[in-house]
Amino acid sequence: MADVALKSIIEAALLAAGRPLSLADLENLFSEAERPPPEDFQRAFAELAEDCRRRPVELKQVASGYRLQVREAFSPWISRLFEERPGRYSRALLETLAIIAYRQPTTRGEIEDIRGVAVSTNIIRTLLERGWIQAVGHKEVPGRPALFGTTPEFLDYFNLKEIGDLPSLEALIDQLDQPSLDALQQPSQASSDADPQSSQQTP
Amino acid sequence: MADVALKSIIEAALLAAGRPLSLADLENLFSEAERPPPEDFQRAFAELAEDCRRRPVELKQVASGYRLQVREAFSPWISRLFEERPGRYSRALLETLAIIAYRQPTTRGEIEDIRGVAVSTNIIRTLLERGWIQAVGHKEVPGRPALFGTTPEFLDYFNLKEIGDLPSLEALIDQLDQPSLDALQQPSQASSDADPQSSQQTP
Amino acid sequence: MSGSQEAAQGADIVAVVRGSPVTDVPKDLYIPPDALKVFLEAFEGPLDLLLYLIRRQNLFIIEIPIADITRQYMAYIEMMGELQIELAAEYLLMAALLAEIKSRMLLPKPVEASDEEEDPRADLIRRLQEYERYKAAAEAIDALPRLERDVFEVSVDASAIEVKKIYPDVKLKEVLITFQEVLRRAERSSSHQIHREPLSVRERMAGILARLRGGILVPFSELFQRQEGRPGAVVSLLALLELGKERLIEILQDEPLGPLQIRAAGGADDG
Repeated sequence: MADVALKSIIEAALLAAGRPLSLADLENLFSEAERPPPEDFQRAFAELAEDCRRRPVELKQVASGYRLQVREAFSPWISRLFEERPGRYSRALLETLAIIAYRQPTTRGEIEDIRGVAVSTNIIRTLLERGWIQAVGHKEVPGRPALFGTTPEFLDYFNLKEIGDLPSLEALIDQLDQPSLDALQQPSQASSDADPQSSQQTP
Repeated sequence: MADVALKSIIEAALLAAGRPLSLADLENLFSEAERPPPEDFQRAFAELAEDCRRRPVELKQVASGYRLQVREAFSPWISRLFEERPGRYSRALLETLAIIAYRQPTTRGEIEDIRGVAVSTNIIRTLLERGWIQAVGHKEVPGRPALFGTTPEFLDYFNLKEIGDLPSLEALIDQLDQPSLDALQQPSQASSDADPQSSQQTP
Repeated sequence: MSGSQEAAQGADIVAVVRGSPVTDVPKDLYIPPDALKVFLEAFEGPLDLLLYLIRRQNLFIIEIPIADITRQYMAYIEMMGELQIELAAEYLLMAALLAEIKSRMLLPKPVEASDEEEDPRADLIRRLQEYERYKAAAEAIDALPRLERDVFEVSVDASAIEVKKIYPDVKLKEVLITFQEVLRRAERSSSHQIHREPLSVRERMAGILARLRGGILVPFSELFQRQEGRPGAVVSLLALLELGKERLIEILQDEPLGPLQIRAAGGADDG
């Protein structure tokens, strides 16, 4: 034991455990006969914290003990490790978004009436998280359901100056008979279809 | 970026990921514009490996990429962290695994021919559950038995980069042809309970 | 791990029989009945047992003295039978094979085939060699430094790392196409009428409700923006009327001809 530094054993244990370790946990790495006294542990913690200054991790004391954690400064790179790249949005979500845009303020119940199927809580949450819709109030009916409307972020994302830039309901209904939707790429939406989103999108 | 060393970013990523990262994984921590060339990564790996020499971890390249791992020398303390000692594996399981590793792809029937006894379904299931073996196809004989091979997880677990890193069978045969080898005459050899590993394991 | 087991690990125990460790395999054939079962269970099968018998005599596999080995092997098998210990079929099969090899070796070789005739032991020797090779390979694998026992994967807390969420791209056209599909369905079922209020009125309705959040009272006049001009004022007015009609707002007036105040329906308790 003498030739292996206590701070190295502590570092090894914190790295291998993957959870915070209390002083007692660390003491239990040693048989009773070999267990260093508490002051040695304190000194080793100080040494380890000092070593970490040149490294991308830091020694933190949290409620349940000591742990090593990646420094926040490494977020720009490390966050990419954890990025989830979600697939495309479901059709149900896009329908819900469109109904909210055209029918705002509207409730989940009304959306369900129009779509003829239930709207999952997940869809509403995703749209709220994305910042495209907001609850603007409650409808005074039993249950007081939330009324949803679109946000300025919604307009920004789709490159609309105002909601009136969306094609009118009449225009959409008139085009129902046309099999092709090219007609939808009308001047008013030209901006959206020229897909400036892609440039706008950079995270 | 210039002020943060690549080796620190790699270290942070390997520590945060908790699994081996391939070179591609590490390259993806950077946007295309900022991505260092492969030779910089190679240099950073060398620097990191050098840094680790004074520390309880080592940089290891295994099948699925690079990983930092606690050095073997620390297992006497670290193994006490884990209540459950990882099960020692039975000889039957290890022999089955060895035959699959060295003869892959191979069928259960071939394993039974070599071992001279039936292979229990339990062993195959355990190996599959651990992710060490996988069915890689079927042999075109009556019954179309599954052909088994090892997985990258098997290599990762046994600290190997590729299957060629397994001890060579030829070397093993050469040893065996010397009947005077002490190890081979030991009665203990015949018994899994007296496996020398077992005593080695207790810190 | 119990204390007794730990203590026993020091010695080379072969088996534990009724609590007492057996530290050596008996040199001769006499094995206490209880130990015999444990002893045999320590083998992975007939090949393993044969290998043990051969190696115990410090012999090469290719020199296998078939008569001798067969005798020893049979003796074990018979003892097992006498003790009524159930034997795996493979052991009996091997006994039959050994007996056959032995008998073939005793037969006088036909003169004309003397050179061609394969040693009756050849096949068994090949199998023993192959099995021993994999037995050694298994031991080699077991000796490799392995995760969870010798080396340990590391991980550190990454909660300080801020994770950006990546969202899927959506084109307005996709939204409109799906909405058309909704309209098409609605038209078919025709039970749902989609009102044709101008969009800007609907949005203004939502905007006004957003301003009224928290149940605050807002003066009527503040809901009109001078810079929007006349069209804007019309939109706001229509929106207010529509909201009133749908009972989403309350329009209050303290006294006749006094200033109008607006608040969300449901009053001040509105979160």
